[in-house]
Amino acid sequence: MGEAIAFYTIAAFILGFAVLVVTTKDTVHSVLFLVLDFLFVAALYVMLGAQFLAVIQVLVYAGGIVVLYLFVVMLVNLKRPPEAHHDPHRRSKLGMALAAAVLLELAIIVASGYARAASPTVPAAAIPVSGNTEQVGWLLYTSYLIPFEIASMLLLVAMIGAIVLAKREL
Amino acid sequence: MTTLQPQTVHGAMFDTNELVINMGPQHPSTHGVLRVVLRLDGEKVVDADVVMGYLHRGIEKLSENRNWTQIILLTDRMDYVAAATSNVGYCETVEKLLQLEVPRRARYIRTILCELQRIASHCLWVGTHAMDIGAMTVFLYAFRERELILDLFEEFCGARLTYNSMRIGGLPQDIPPGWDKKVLEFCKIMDGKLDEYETLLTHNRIWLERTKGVGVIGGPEATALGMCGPTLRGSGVARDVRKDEPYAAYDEMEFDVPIGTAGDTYDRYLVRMEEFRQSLRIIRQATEGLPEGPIVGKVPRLIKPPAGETYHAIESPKGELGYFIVADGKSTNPYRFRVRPPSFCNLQALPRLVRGHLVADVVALIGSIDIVLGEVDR
Amino acid sequence: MIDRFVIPLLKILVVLNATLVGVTYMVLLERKVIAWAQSRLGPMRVGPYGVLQPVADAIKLMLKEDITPRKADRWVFTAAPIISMVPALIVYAVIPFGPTVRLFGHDVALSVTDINVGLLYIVSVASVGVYGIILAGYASNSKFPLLSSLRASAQLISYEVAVTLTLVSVILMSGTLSMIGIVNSQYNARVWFAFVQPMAFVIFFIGGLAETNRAPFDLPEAEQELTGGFHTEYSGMRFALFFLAEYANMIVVSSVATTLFFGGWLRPFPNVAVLHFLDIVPSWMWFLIKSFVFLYIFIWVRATLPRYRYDQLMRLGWKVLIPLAIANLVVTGIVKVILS
Amino acid sequence: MPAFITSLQKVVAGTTLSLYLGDWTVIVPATHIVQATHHLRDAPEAAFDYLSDLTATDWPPRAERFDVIYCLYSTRHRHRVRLKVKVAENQPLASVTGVWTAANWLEREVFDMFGVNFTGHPDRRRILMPDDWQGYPQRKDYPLEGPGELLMENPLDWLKLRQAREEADIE
Repeated sequence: MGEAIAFYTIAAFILGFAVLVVTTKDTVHSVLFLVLDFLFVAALYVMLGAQFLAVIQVLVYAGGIVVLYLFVVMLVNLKRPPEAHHDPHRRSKLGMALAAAVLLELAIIVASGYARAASPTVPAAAIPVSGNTEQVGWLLYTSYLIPFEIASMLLLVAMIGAIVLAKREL
Repeated sequence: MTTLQPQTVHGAMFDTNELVINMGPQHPSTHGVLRVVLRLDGEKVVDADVVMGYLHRGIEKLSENRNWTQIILLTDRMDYVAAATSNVGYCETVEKLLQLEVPRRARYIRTILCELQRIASHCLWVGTHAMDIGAMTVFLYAFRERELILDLFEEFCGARLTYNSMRIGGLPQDIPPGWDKKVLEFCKIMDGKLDEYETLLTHNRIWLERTKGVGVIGGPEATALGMCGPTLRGSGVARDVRKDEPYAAYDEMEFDVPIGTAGDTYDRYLVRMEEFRQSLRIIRQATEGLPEGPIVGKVPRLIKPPAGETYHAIESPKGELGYFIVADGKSTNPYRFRVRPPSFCNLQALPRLVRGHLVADVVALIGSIDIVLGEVDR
Repeated sequence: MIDRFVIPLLKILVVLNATLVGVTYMVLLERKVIAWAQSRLGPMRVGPYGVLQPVADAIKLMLKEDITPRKADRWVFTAAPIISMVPALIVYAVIPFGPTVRLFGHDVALSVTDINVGLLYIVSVASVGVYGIILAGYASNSKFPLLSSLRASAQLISYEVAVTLTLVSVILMSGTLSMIGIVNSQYNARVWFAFVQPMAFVIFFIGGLAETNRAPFDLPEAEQELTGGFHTEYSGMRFALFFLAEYANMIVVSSVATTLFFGGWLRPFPNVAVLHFLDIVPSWMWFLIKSFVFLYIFIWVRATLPRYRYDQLMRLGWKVLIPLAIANLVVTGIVKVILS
Repeated sequence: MPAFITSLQKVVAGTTLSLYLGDWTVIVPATHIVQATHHLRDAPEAAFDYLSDLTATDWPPRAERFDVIYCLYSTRHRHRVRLKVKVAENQPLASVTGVWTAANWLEREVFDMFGVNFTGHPDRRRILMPDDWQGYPQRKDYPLEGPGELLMENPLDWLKLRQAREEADIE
């Protein structure tokens, strides 16, 4: 019972902040709501018993990536001329249609997903280590090794790309 | 009102905007009321504009309406950390106009006072310069020793900052009994304390990184810019008024003029640190060889130099302190009184020195050229 | 009931208050130690030898006018000092001050809690603290604070990498992320990790200086350059919160250094029975003594060294500390594999 | 007589000489100042590479009321000379910033204090007095009390000044 209350409270906060992120006029405030959102997501992870994931969520997303967002938002001149707000190429109807389609897909997935329980790819018994962090590590370096390496390569490419873009002379 | 406006920097991919910031007139490290307007690209200084005059009291104009003796007091208020040096410079200029012979004892005491003053001024410089770069302990150490000099001056003339310690033709009074012993005692203390400062700074790696290669200026360029004193000598120009155009008793003293090689902040620092030692050397010689005799020359009752003009320079702790005085021979005040302020001329180099460096270097460079705003603005 | 609610609450109360008092006295200690280094006396007026100075400071700061600049971002301006203070305090939740002891008939662990990802918790909470500084600089709507907050955040993010990498070396040694587990593994290994990981310890301490914005890395609040840094526009208690957060962070770094590298609450040579008489000093006291030594070094460094320049700081972080930390990690891993 | 003065007399016509208290003063026609200073800097026997001081004196009843004085020094030969130029109010006088960069601020100060009309100066602004100051304080006819302030209290000036300040504030 208590768990359910906690879950729904946290979920409500997550959704509320997510709405604030997209509706707030001031971009910096919007980024701050995003941070709060991430913190509540981390709380959700704690509830699921995934402390490692929760801590990493705070460390990487709230403490690292959003700081960079803030940098960009603070330093880039976001005051656009008023005519920029009336984009003649804006296709709001198309956007609405796409959003509706996504919502529909989600609804179908949810409706059908409840019918059969999701089976874990790797049975818990196959992991020879105990402990939250150890299990994550084991999975990353066994079954998910290739995705893990691809993701790290992707990050490396992004990093080099950012340097090339930003550096005035190399 | 300033001429500096932020501009857009065009990069390969992005355009960025410059930032114009005001350093001063209320800022902890502009040594008073200097205002530096900086145009920054990120943290890099693109251009700098120096705005001053916040301490302008019109000393030149004031002096044209005071009689010759009253002006001594005004000269105190220019370089207020080296008031005695300004007094000496002014009195000697007037003596030159009057063609007055100053007794040898008075010249010796003037030399001692000038050099004590140089040490006091350099103490303030090393303290604030180190403080600007973040080494705050040196500041208090240097002030501890400056205090001893102020005590010596207090004993000599009763004042601790603005001494009014000279008279045209000599000194207001002889040195108190035992004063010369105390001066020698001070020299002994100072020797050890100098090593203490150098332990904290000279070979400190952070200090080296912060000062080496910062604000490099070559000898010819520095000369053309009118830089003077230790700031010019740091660039390798052996220009010292004490040696080149001796005044007071410097022609009888034995001392070296330290010069730098690289012309950066570190060399200017080394030059000044060596000047401490040379000053102590001069003080020792002058105190030990102090001649007996009168302390005031044959000064006329009414000081009224004949019509004419002259320029006389002395070496203040900051550099060449010149007085250009025009007497009209009719009134008892100077027709034109002009000071060539060393700080002003050194400060002129600041925009040239800071260009291309970072904000943190700006404060290091302001400290390195050692300005006193009282003298810049007069 | 008592074990589940009362004792944890009491522990939180004790730790929180001890921290706040410690922080205020840390300020006094710093003023005193620096004064002694500079042949001064430091505060002497309030109480004997100035021991009541923190009280006077607190009263002064609370009574001061709380100014919000007209063009500041009001909400963010208010939130920023809180954001920097809270992470500095909640970190203490996982720091073990001593082993489990028996008090009034209850087994009490001398730490608020022990979670299995304790070390990562500290790192992640500390990483949130950077928001206080960035937002303070942004919300002040003033150029000097903005420059300063940019410096601060760049500095924090850069040095966090090096510090976290050294922590990984320690984790490799201990095999656990729990703070208590790390202390216990030092007991089992019969050696403090500072002696097997000297490089990691040095990098951690330098990084700690940088992360707490202390000299010689106090660029964000270099008053000689930036007139006070990100808290230029703050006054009164809000300014005090930034100030206290800095000192709280210093205590955190000292405690973590003690726990990870100097055996936490363990007495010197805990396995040598001959030195049993050292146990007369209680375990939490050993912890405090060790932390105090680090705090003293913090102050000592500040009184001695000049300040780095921004680009030199970045060069030191990225080109020296991070490569060294990675090399240290790799060597540790290889040695560990060979030995096992 | 020093060699550099003889050679200067050959290059610049119409110079006048005086020697007082051991200092040489050369009076040069205002139109030839750049030529004279260039010569004094570059001629090997002169080599005046250091501009010690640049200042002015006001002699009101005279038609060419200002003396502009250049105190030169040579770090090579260690000798001095004073160069003097007589200019009238508003009469243009070529700037010597091209010869010695040191002249920049010194000329600004002379402009600020005397109102000497330097031409070709890269940055001719007031330096010690506020930018909106009226009059030139070091002139002999500058009032010692009262009117200097009154100039500022001219209502129109006040309004302009206040408006300028408000605009600066808004920025």
